Amino acid sequence: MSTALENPPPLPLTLVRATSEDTESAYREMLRIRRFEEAAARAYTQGRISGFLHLYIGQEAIAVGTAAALRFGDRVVTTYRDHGFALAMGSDAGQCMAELYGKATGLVGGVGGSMHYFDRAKGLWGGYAIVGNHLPIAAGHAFAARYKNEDIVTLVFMGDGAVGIGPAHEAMTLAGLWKLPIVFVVENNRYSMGTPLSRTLPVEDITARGPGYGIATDRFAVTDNFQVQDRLGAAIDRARRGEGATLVELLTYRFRGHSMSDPAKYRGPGELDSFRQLDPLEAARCALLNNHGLTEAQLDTLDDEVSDEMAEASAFAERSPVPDPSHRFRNVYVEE
Amino acid sequence: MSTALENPPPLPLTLVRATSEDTESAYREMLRIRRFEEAAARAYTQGRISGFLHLYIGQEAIAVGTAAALRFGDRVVTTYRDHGFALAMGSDAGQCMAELYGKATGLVGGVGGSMHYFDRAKGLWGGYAIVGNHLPIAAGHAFAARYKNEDIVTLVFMGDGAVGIGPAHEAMTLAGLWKLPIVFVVENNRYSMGTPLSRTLPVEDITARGPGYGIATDRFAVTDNFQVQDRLGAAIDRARRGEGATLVELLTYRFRGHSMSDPAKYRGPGELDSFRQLDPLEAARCALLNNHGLTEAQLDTLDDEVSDEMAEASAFAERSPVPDPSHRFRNVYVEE
Amino acid sequence: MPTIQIREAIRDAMRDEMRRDPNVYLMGEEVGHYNGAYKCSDGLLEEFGERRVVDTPIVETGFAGVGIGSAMCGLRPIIEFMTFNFSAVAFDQIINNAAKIHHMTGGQFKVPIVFRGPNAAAHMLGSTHSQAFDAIYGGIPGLKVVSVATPYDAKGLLKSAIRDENPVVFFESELMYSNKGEVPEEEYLIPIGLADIKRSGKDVTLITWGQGVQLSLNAAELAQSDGIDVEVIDLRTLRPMDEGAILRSVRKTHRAVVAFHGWPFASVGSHIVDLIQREAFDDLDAPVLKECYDDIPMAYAENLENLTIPTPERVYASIRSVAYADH
Amino acid sequence: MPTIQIREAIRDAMRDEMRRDPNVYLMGEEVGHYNGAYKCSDGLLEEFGERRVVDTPIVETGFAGVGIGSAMCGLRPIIEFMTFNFSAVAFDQIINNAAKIHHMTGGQFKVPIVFRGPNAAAHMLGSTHSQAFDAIYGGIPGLKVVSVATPYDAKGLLKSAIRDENPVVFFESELMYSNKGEVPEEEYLIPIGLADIKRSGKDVTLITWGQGVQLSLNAAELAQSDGIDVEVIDLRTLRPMDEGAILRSVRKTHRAVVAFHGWPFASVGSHIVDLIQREAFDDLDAPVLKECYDDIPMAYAENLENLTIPTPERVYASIRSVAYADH
Ligand SMILES: Cc1ncc(C[n+]2csc(CCOP(=O)(O)OP(=O)(O)O)c2C)c(N)n1
Ligand SMILES: Cc1ncc(C[n+]2csc(CCOP(=O)(O)OP(=O)(O)O)c2C)c(N)n1
Ligand SMILES: [Mg+2]
Ligand SMILES: [Mg+2]
Repeated sequence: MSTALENPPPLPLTLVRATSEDTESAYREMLRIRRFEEAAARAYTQGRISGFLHLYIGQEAIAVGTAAALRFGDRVVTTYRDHGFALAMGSDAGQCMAELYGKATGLVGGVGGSMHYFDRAKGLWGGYAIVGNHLPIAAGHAFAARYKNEDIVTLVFMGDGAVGIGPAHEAMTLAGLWKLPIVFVVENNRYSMGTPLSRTLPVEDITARGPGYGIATDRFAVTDNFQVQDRLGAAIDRARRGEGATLVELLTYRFRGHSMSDPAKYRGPGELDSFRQLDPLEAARCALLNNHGLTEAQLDTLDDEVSDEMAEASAFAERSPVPDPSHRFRNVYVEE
Repeated sequence: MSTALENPPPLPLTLVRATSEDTESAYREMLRIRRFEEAAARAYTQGRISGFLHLYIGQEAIAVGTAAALRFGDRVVTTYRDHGFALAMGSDAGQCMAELYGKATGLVGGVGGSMHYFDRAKGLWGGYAIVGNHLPIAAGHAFAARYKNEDIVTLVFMGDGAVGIGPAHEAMTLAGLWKLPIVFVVENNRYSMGTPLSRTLPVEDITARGPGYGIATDRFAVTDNFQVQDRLGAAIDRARRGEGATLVELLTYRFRGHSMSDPAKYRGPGELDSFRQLDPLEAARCALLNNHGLTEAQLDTLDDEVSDEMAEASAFAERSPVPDPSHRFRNVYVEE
Repeated sequence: MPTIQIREAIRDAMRDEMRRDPNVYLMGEEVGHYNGAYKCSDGLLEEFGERRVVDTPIVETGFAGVGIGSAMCGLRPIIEFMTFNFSAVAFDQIINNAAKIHHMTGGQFKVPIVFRGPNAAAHMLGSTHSQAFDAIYGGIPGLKVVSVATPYDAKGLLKSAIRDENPVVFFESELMYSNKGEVPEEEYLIPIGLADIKRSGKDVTLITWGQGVQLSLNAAELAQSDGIDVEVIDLRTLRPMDEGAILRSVRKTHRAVVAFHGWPFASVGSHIVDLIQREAFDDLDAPVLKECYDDIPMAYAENLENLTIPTPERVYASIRSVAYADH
Repeated sequence: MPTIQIREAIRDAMRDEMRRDPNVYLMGEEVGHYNGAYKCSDGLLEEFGERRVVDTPIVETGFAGVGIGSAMCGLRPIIEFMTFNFSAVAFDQIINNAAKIHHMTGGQFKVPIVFRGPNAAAHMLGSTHSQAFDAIYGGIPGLKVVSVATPYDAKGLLKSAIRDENPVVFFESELMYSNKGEVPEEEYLIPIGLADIKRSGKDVTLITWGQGVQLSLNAAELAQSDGIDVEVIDLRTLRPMDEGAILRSVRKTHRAVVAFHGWPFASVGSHIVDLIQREAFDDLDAPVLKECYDDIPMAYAENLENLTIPTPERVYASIRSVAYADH
């Protein structure tokens, strides 16, 4: 497990090379996710949101880099830790927040909650809560693209804890056998709930499984959104060219507990702080200040704008109506 | 896929090096399995046996080599293609045949049939019919040996068609993670039912999966029982020394269809004949005749003895009673 | 009308629908080059090729999930389980994805998929290969569940299942694939959710489906021979259930028996008994009885299996009992 | 008697049995270093170490199978499912291996194992995390199924389950883990298969278990307030079921309602209704009614979830109905 550094690292090249505009908008997108989740966390502790709430804070660069690497029409499938992808891919923050509140105006009408964000128009194909069971589903999306001869790539994300479960194996087996246009991305945030990698992985390098499936691999520690965009972009292109699937392992870290109920006592001493120094959001912020000449004041304004958006999202969720009682019978079957 | 040769190959070294006694007894054991199954096949076509009947003919050297490599107390877990292991490990041919007939004197009292041979005293721990679902069970046997600090190794066999299914992945993940004293053996007989490897395996070399689980591997085309005994013996020793699991792929071939109902029309032209030339039973026969100076007459006598044993086994099955009607309620729960 | 086997009716239904809609495809183990373990897809690979008749490795969770994921994209997969016993390793995909995706996505996605294959006991296959999944899938909201007993019903209902916008679990039987019956040349559909009176009678209502249908008709014959006129209702669909057909008949006969292949506890049979006593309590002249498997794993031995599975005689005894014929 | 929470009663039962028998061990996700996702194994790792309190990766089929395989070797595993919703991915191991191995090996092997964890809906967890598996596992011969509602019952029954020679599915609930009750210091066992009358009454029999128990006691209070005296029977074990306790009560009250957390179709509730009308037909003065979840996937939204789950008021309405209190 790549241990973190004492002092902030020099800015990653991929970040340094990016334009001011790209860096600023990426920073804004990452900040939107963080502020959204901070607002959600507050609402949760105030009892306005219930159920499970899994925060993405610390991993935002992955969703933002992914969104930038996709083409319109491409599909993203992920786990219950799905807020980041929704916001990065363009879902409305108000609808996202309303879903957490279980309101009729939510992304899926309040029936799904935090774990089941789906926004088809934006390319977000969910939002699944049974570990690993979305991987065959994603392989099915890729199968359909091939069947219909559509130029669509499916990206499916999973946690480090999901790689041992059977459905992951079966999905990768079929993707390798059928050379499906799909990218399997492991967001290795070092823990599955309270369990560190050392108690879940027989081999530290998850991509060592690739050769068994005949699929390409890539593995790296996430430094910034542009790096993610480039590296995932290469895997997406490979899939688009008809060269089959790739298994990508991203080393990342979550700054919050597994879910709101987890105090995360299992971290090593200083572990959290050292990883905070690698926070891609902070890196982007440094780049804007040091390399692109933005001022603290400008960044404060940007932050205010984002915070206002999220305050409005919360207000929207608050004032939205709960679903009509009759709606619980909706969508059990397709109403023809 | 190693293609077969035009003419019988020179005798394999492992076979040549074996003593007359060992060669003769191994030949006898392999012949017992073959004659047993030929008798079973006849009974099946005569309607005396029903259900599924999966023959092991062509793969006998694996069971015989395995039995010789085991220590008393070691455990063998296999699939529905289990007659060979039972006979090689010392189960009574009469009881085995009676099980096929669904008789009270069968190995498990007639409740299991061909697919569920279990003979605990002989180290045969089954006999499972759901593809792959015996692999976690076998890992559990290995877990128990470790837990109780017993010097016991578990060998678990699966077909080439089983390596893609989730339970195989989960069992190997746990075996690798916990360094369990177990050997996973794939009997690659080139087909899962009517489907050739090319339509089931993303990568031809099944042992390419080993590194992903952090378990050792071995892979070879089966030439004779002694070779199997040596190579599996090495994996068993590794497990016994506490060095963890091994994944072994054995390239073999079944001369009959998947089950009695399968005409096996899917074989390539000449495929069956070319593999027959590699029949380990025939190799042992040649060795006895050419290297150990046995005469055709002696081998005929041996064959007669074995055939008599199987005729008696069939007669025993025939004359055995069916289970008492009340026995269907037995063993649903443990009678305390 | 031509007389064909159930396996041919199933094949014809799939062929018709695949010709009609390019988004319909068949996937499973041995469905293509082997033409199906029970030959229900004979000739389909030849006609439609490997793109639409897809042989899979033995990965039920994998290909069930691929089917579901492809259905979300507008395809209409037919997933064959070699037998429903093997759906147990794909259970999560069926109950948590197929059954719930339309609901949990707020209607953004549909899952028009058919899971089909033989269900319940065949002959001497042992405990793991002889299970009925009627109650298990019947109990899951979001699924539709069909169980057929004749070539005519098999073809008409499978075509409807393939066109249905919802996930449909479609039960067949190894024991019935060779059963013959008349099937019209011309196109027809049988709506999901409609029971069929396979024999009309006035004294006792015998409710059944799947392997229970022939069993029940035989039992009705026995009853007729001593003057009890039995009405045999073939549910054909378990979910949604044609409750009206059941209740109409019971209100006429005041007596009912349920006969089916499956275990008794929390069964579809229990559900039907519950329904009748709740909705027709005052019409009942006798308790409703069930005839089904003994509540035990199926043994391989032929004599034990035959004792575990309901016989016409056993069903007939229950008919006599509800008719108080022995008083 | 000390008053403790259900989670403590469960922990104490496991600790007692692990102290008593070195072959008993606990395995599952987060059971060790995290002390259990719901803290039901608090302190066990500290006392027994990693050999006997085993944290696993997320591989339910894998560790369920390892548990079964180890039980065949004489160990007595307690397998914790973080919730039973996740047992769906281990379904085949439970129904085809745990439930059938003793039978299919002709009695050569036993599988003394406990699968335990929370079952049915908690609070706002959505459709995949709110399912009741009572009917699904209750329907499988070879399994025993227990469902507890009080600390006293939880401890006494879990100890019996751990000592049982058969596979036992043991249902708990996130919603009840903090419920308190008195539990004696000294050793006691509650036999599997015995119901408990949680409230005696003479007018209506209310049969329930698990999350339904408190619901039913509350409904009984409502009924009492307008003079209907309800007897509340907590089954505690679903398989084998204490049919005698149910029938004795119904023969006394002539009226029955079944209240539980779960879907209605082919449910344990249906089974109980079937049982009562079959065995006590002439004693019944009214149809037996069920109160349970609506037949739909559970929505996340709090108001929809509350409407889907039976309330004391809904159960009370059924009580009034079977008592013809509205006539
Ligand atoms: C099959 C299954 N088992 C258990 C759970 C409970 N669970 C939810 S998330 C989680 C941990 C997953 O960790 P990881 O895969 O690393 O993803 P992360 O939460 O770190 O993003 C567990 C055990 C589940 N949802 N599904
Ligand atoms: C989960 C599951 N799916 C399907 C089957 C039906 N089936 C039985 S054997 C078999 C083929 C297995 O082939 P392989 O693993 O190569 O073993 P072999 O028969 O060649 O020894 C299939 C598909 C099954 N028993 N279990
Ligand atoms: Mg993780
Ligand atoms: Mg094979």
